[in-house]
Amino acid sequence: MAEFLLVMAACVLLSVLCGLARVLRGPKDADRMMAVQLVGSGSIAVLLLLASAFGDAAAVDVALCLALVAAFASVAFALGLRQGAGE
Amino acid sequence: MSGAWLLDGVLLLAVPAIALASLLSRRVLPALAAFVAYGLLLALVWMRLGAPDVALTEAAVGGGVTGVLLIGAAARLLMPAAAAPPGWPLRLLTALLCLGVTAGLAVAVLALPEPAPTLAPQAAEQLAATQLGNPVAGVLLAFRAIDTLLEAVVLVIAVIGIWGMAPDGAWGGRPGPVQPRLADGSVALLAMLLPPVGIVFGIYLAWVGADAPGGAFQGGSILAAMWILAWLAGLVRPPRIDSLALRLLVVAGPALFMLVGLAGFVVADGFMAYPAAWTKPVILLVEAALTLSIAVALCLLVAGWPMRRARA
Amino acid sequence: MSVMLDLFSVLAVLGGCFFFVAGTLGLLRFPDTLSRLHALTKADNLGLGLIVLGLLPRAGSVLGGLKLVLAWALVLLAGAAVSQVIARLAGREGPAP
Amino acid sequence: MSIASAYGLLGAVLVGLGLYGVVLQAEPLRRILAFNLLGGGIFLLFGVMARRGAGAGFSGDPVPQAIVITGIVVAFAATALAVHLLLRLQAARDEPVPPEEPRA
Repeated sequence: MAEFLLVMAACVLLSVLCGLARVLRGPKDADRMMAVQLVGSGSIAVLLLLASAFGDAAAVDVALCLALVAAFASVAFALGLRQGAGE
Repeated sequence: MSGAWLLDGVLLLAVPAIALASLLSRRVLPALAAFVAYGLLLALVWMRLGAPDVALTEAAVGGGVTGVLLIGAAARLLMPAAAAPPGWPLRLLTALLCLGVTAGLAVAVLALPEPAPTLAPQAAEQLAATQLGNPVAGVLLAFRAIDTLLEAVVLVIAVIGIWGMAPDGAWGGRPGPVQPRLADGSVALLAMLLPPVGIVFGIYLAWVGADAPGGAFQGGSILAAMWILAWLAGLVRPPRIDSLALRLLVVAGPALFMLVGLAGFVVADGFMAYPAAWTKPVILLVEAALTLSIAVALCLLVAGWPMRRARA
Repeated sequence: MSVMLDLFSVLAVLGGCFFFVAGTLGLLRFPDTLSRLHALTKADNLGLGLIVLGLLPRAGSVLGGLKLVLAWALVLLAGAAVSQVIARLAGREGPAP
Repeated sequence: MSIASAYGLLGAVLVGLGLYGVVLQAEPLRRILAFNLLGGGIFLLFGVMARRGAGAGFSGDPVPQAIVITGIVVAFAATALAVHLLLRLQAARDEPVPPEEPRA
């Protein structure tokens, strides 16, 4: 079971990282934000899978921390875009 | 454990790729987007290295707060028209130099002595005396407390340095640019809903830090992130920098830490030594004060220097 | 009973993984920003949601399970708010190419 | 090769990439960004030392881990100082005439 969860974690990570191509290609800043958002939720999924596979409770705390931080960074990004890229 | 190797392989390829993306992107915003993703992935790497304490710090400080600081600066900085990129000889030379550094480090990593030198057994042996369960907290607050003290002082000095940039008339005013109150419903709602959860989680991290991964830095930086979020949404204003309460909050942690350290001369064996019976309560007290001071200092480091003339 | 629970975990986690992959494909292949946003929210909400659902039987304690659900709730909340902003930005940056 | 060595090589690569950016980026903000990429690599090298020193029931040597935690926070303080210097310089360029002295 642990092995299965780890393979799933690798799949999620790989797929999310392919999505990062959008950070480079854009074409809009909105697309780039989406890719980062996807990396955020993908990393959380990977951490939760790791936590379950290894029975490591600390990984869940790290996942919660990432969830807060990703939300925080996305908001800052949105506000920064509104101020900066507008002109 | 082929599954674990698969995961490691993906991470090992992805992190340099995203660093490269951040370096090579033409505009600054995509570079910053890649940097935030880099911070998130490094947190995963730290988990794989068996260091959840560092993973928490890297996620909160390295990815989150640093990313937000840089995004805020990018929004305010007028980027100069792109200068002509340096010619290819210079680029080639730099690339060779960097390749050399990487190669040197790689050789050093591969040639590390076996068995690896470690202080883990000593830490394990002494940890019982601190009554803590988390070895990293033991190192931070007992065995190498002087490092942590100096590091807390560095934060205070950085705050003073940034305040020192205030223009003549603005000294004593509120730091940072005015954030317009968001009319936008969804983000304002998030800025109101997230901080209560984040504050509980930040205090939780600081509290469990004695026995589980977490601690003053991790908890403090989550608390700071929540205040910064509310500030960005225009829900709160930073206090004036001549406010005595604010200044006391910034120095409370390091000052208490130093006092405890000095008290060690009288009641224990020397500087930064804790009396045996009181070790854990003293450490928890210091950690609580440090959490508060670190949170306030991080907020002030992101907010910046006072810009507008202070009204007397 | 434990076999059934394991089977449930496997299926839910597989489903979550599928939605992540599908969301990424959508993000890469869909022609315009708004439909890409649609794909992203599926990965965020359903992908992570199914994975959390699958891991719940393995959580061990009620507190552990609550933490899993909290992580998902945070992502849902942030995703909902940020998607609004992204959509508005996409609209402001001009019609889709 | 152990997992720790593999991540050590990753750290070495990140240091090289970051250094390239610090040397060649034209915009100061991009340089600060590259400095942070470089820092991530150096911290990772510490993490590898910590991982190799696992023992006594710990998943890593706690001493380098603690040092990295303080290092991350100090790197943030340095970054904040640099970023605000940059913003202050721009503000100073915008108003070449120094603001009048407040009358005491």
